Amino acid sequence: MRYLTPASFEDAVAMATGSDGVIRFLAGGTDVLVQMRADIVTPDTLIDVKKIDGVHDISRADDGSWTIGVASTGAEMTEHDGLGKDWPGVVEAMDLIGSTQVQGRATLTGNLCNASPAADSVPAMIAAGATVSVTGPDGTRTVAVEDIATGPGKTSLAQGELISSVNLPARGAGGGDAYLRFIPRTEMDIAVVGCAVNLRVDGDTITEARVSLGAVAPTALLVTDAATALIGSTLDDAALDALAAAASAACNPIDDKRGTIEFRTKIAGVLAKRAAKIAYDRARAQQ
Amino acid sequence: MSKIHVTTKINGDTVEFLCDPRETVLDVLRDRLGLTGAKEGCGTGDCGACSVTLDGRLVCSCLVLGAEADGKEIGTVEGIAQGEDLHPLQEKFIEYAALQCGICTPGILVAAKSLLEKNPDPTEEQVRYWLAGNLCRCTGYDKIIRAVMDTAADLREAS
Amino acid sequence: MALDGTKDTAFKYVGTTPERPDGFDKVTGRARFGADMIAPGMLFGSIVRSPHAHARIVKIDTSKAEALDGVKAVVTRADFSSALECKPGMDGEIWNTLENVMAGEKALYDGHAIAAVAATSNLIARDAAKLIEVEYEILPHVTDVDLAMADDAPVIREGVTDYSVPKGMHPNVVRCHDQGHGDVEAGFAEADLVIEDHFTTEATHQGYIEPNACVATLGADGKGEVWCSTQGHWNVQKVCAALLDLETSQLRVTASEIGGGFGGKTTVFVEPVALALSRKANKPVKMVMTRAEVFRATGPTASTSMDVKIGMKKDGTITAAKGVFRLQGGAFPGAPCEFTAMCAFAPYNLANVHQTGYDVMSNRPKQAAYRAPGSPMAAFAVESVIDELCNQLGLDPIDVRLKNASHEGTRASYGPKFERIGLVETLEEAKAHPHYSAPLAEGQGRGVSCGFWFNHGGETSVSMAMSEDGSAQIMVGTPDIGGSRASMALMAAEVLGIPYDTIRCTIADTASLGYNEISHGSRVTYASGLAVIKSANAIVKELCRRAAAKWDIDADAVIWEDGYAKPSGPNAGDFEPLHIAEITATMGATGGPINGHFEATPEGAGVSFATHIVDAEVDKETGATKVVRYTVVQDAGKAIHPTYVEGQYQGGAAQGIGWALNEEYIYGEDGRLQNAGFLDYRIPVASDLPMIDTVIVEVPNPGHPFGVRGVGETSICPPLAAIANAVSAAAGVRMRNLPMSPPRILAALDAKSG
Amino acid sequence: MVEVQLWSGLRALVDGKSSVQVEAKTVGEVLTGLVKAYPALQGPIDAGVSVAVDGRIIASALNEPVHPDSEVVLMQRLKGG
Repeated sequence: MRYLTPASFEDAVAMATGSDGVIRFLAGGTDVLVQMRADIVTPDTLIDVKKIDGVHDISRADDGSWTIGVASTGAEMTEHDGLGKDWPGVVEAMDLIGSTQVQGRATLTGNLCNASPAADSVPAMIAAGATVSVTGPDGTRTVAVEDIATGPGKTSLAQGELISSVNLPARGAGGGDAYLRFIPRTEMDIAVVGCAVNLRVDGDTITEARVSLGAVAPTALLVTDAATALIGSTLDDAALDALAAAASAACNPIDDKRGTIEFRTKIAGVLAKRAAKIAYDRARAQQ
Repeated sequence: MSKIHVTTKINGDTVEFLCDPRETVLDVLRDRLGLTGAKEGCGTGDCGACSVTLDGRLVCSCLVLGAEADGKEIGTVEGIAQGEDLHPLQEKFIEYAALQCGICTPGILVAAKSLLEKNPDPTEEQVRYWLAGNLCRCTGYDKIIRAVMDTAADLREAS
Repeated sequence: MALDGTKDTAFKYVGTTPERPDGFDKVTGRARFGADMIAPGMLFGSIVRSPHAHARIVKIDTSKAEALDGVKAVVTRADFSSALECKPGMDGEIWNTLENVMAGEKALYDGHAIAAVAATSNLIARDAAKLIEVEYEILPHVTDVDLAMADDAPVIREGVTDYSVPKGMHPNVVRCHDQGHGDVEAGFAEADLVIEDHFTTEATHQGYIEPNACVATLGADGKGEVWCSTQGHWNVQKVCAALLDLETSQLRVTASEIGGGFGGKTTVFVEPVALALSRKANKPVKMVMTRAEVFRATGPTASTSMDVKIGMKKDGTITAAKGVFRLQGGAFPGAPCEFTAMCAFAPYNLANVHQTGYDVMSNRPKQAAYRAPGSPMAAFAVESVIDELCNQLGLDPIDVRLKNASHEGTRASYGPKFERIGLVETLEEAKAHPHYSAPLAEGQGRGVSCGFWFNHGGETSVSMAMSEDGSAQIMVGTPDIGGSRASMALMAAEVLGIPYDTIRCTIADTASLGYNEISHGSRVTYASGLAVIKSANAIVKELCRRAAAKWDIDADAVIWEDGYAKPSGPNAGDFEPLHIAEITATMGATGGPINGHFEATPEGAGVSFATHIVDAEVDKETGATKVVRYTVVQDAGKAIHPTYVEGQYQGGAAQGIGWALNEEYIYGEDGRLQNAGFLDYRIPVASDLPMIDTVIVEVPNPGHPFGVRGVGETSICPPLAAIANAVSAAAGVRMRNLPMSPPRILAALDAKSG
Repeated sequence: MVEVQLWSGLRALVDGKSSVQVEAKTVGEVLTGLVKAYPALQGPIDAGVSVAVDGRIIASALNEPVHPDSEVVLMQRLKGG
């Protein structure tokens, strides 16, 4: 295995396009190293992006939008002064991944590119309307987060392409997001179901909403029916029931060691309600 | 397979080593440098027995490549005591019987020290969640949590 | 053997809580565990394992691995003893061990060792293992206990079944234990309420954090050394010698610090493989299992399928009890079906009782001991039925248990009459504990359960030596799995009358002390402790003799008190007391070194009981359970080091919480283990648990000089049932299958409401 | 003579009896006496037994004494984790 440390994204792209065999990019490494250890993947070339300028930065633009460097860790996101005020759901979702130790390494970008349907940060990013910048041989393009993973372990990134930043939109007034996951223990588990809700209110009425589910389908889902159930409501019981029904209806899960189809389908509805209540309270407090 | 030359600081000392690009910091510490204080319980970041600090940040050394340590500072359990003086956490762990078999102890001490440096007055819940990545199979955690809480109280009083 | 009876005088050292002698090394990282040994020139070993649950090994091609630069040896079954006889059942235990350590004709489970390689680095060894090509003929497999007993189940191995199995059962049923007394049918007829129910538990792993590891050296001269993490190094010596055709005494085995065992390291897995590789390469070989290997190829517990029927009168009197316990123990005989059966009803004084256990083979790794092997599952089934009887009859669960509790003189469900036991005392303490009367919050339930374990004595040797300065060293042969070095030093301090910290206790290697049975059966503080006391007594006798010689009086006229030899009374003479250090300072000139030793198989271990109280909270929307309060009440006989006794109580409870709620071996339809890692084999983490309260009851064991009973194992007997009872109360539905994972709880709630 | 109580799984081997009388002064003599009276007991005894004498479980020591009035119960061999 070759270990390379490019100084720029352009260098990284050149290294990737110039290498044969299995290539992996290394950000936090909390998935790549585990896969190497378990002999699931042994890359021929490992390209460590952490020495590229600016990859550890978390910055807020004048319009209120956020750019998060690809090597920013969960711990750095949690410790950041402003990010969690604007996007508490995204930060919480990242913070739920693994242990304190894993938080010292794990990144949003890695979580996304690992393309696990159960990745915690991905539903939160999708609900938030996040995009990523993808740099490749033909320059840089912007892609919605929900368009990156195409199936378990698979992404839409072409050979030689890598994510060069994560972009969160401006929060704006009356907005709030939340992410909840279900795990059997209190920590150290992979989500059996994850649910993120991001909404905006005007007074008590929900005017915008995005709902995303994780671990209930081959990729994280953006559930428009669930959002529709919320928009125009004051999060009354009828809206919550409609939300839960829409969330459960969107599920296409599998039976596995972590949960059953029935369990995941039901829990998706439960979590959607609970996450919506938190997001709603946060949104109203942001007016 | 060509080896990578790495220069790093471990517990304050400059150390150079050659490693295979696939080797982790844990592999290097244990098999190349003879620093066997960090333990391998899983090799996949699930048990915390290999906890070290990397530039002051708590990490699992099994989830960091040796090559990544170049230019960094690593702190291990071997660096917690100062000379012949144990760190208050180490003393309290012995006093409270917060260890039985002791295999998780190095990782828990590194993690607990990192917590107290960040938060000198943690609640029981904060201690439990901070240490959730450090598995202990012997104690049921009771005495570990008490030892960390009481060390924190002692350190606050002393400062 | 003659025992001293119970000492009821006040203790000076016993019962205090000094710091553990291994503490400093363990907090500084210098303690050396199995994988921490480095031998000059050592190689690293790696094992090739079967990906199939059941397969005939057609061909193994090692040529590519052998050709890899850095590879020094490859071994397969052909490199082990061919002299061992394949015998049916438990008689062939050594052959079974060989078959488990390195597969012969068939791979019997996912993870079964097929070949091994030693190379100059760990990475090369792993790479080489991947180059070993194995051709398999895949056979039908079975991993479930009930399916393994069904008529159409594939046979794991023909001819293993012993005399005890009733005719007509499937050949996978290899042993049966049937026992009882009275007339259960008549007993059920007397009852006002009879409940019969079916229960299952999944296999769990001891989950020790330190993977199995060793460094081994063996030369063509037949002499070898092993450094390994084990609960019993004499057993490693014996088994490895047999598997490699060595003279037992030519193999010296040293036990490292052990990073958790809980029964799981009473076994031998990597040591013989490392020795075989070392013999072939003529270099030391280190072998360290990966975590996945630990889960796939060491010994979990048996999984169970159980039927329990109990009859009760309206006043709470149990009229009869009957249980059938089926244990799946993997691809070899040995599941502890007899212990499950014998422990099941032991807490209760029953006129009519009948229990039957079956040992069933399947395509899983050979089960190994785990803390009171077989007992926790039995308690889960039995104590759940008792709880349900109490609920339906409107009776207090502790009152009912007190009414039926076994005590001195009652006939145990497993046959003999009990000696002095402390079950009633634990129940009374539990009833009086504030926890039992504390109000419960909305959504919470409370459960109680009793638990029982036999404890064990076993072959034991101890040697003790005085130094000239009056300090003492102790050599014991039982690896320290729970702070026993401190307990040994405390007991020696008590007898010798010298301070605790002037005594150093070491775990001797197999070349430095006589035979010692494995540290199992909660035997160490009991058996090694008894031997320490007897060794110290021998030293005291010699010290008195030296004092008598100095004073020129009869040795019988000297007594030993608090570290001093004294004349026994005015008639003996008027001499200044002689301190121990004054005697040892001149020991070379007054008769030679002063040592004590003792070896025996002490047979008074004394059974023990515990009662646990648990409060649990269930989220009825998700099925998630939280244990909110936990109290352990257990009889320790006499707590030598009370803090370490508490540690055993808390550790057993925590492991029981894991077993009850989330831990399980999950096999796919392909017969492969789905969760061979700490991510999906979910042992409790710090944020899962509350503080665990403890009450140490001390009802002295008449079989130990200081009254000690083993404490390590009994603590895991009540939790499964106590938690199940609490969860069932909180959820409002009886939980009969462990683990009570959220999907199971939600499914039970749905079934009830649907 | 000492009366030795057997677990019920052994009854098929001893003409359906629940106990057997043997001449014995030690645990070892109890076992040899049982096999002498009922050779079919050899297998189960070889597979591992303990003997409870007056409530004390003798796991393996054959030299432990038994008396004519002792309560003697044959048990499966005890070990632990």
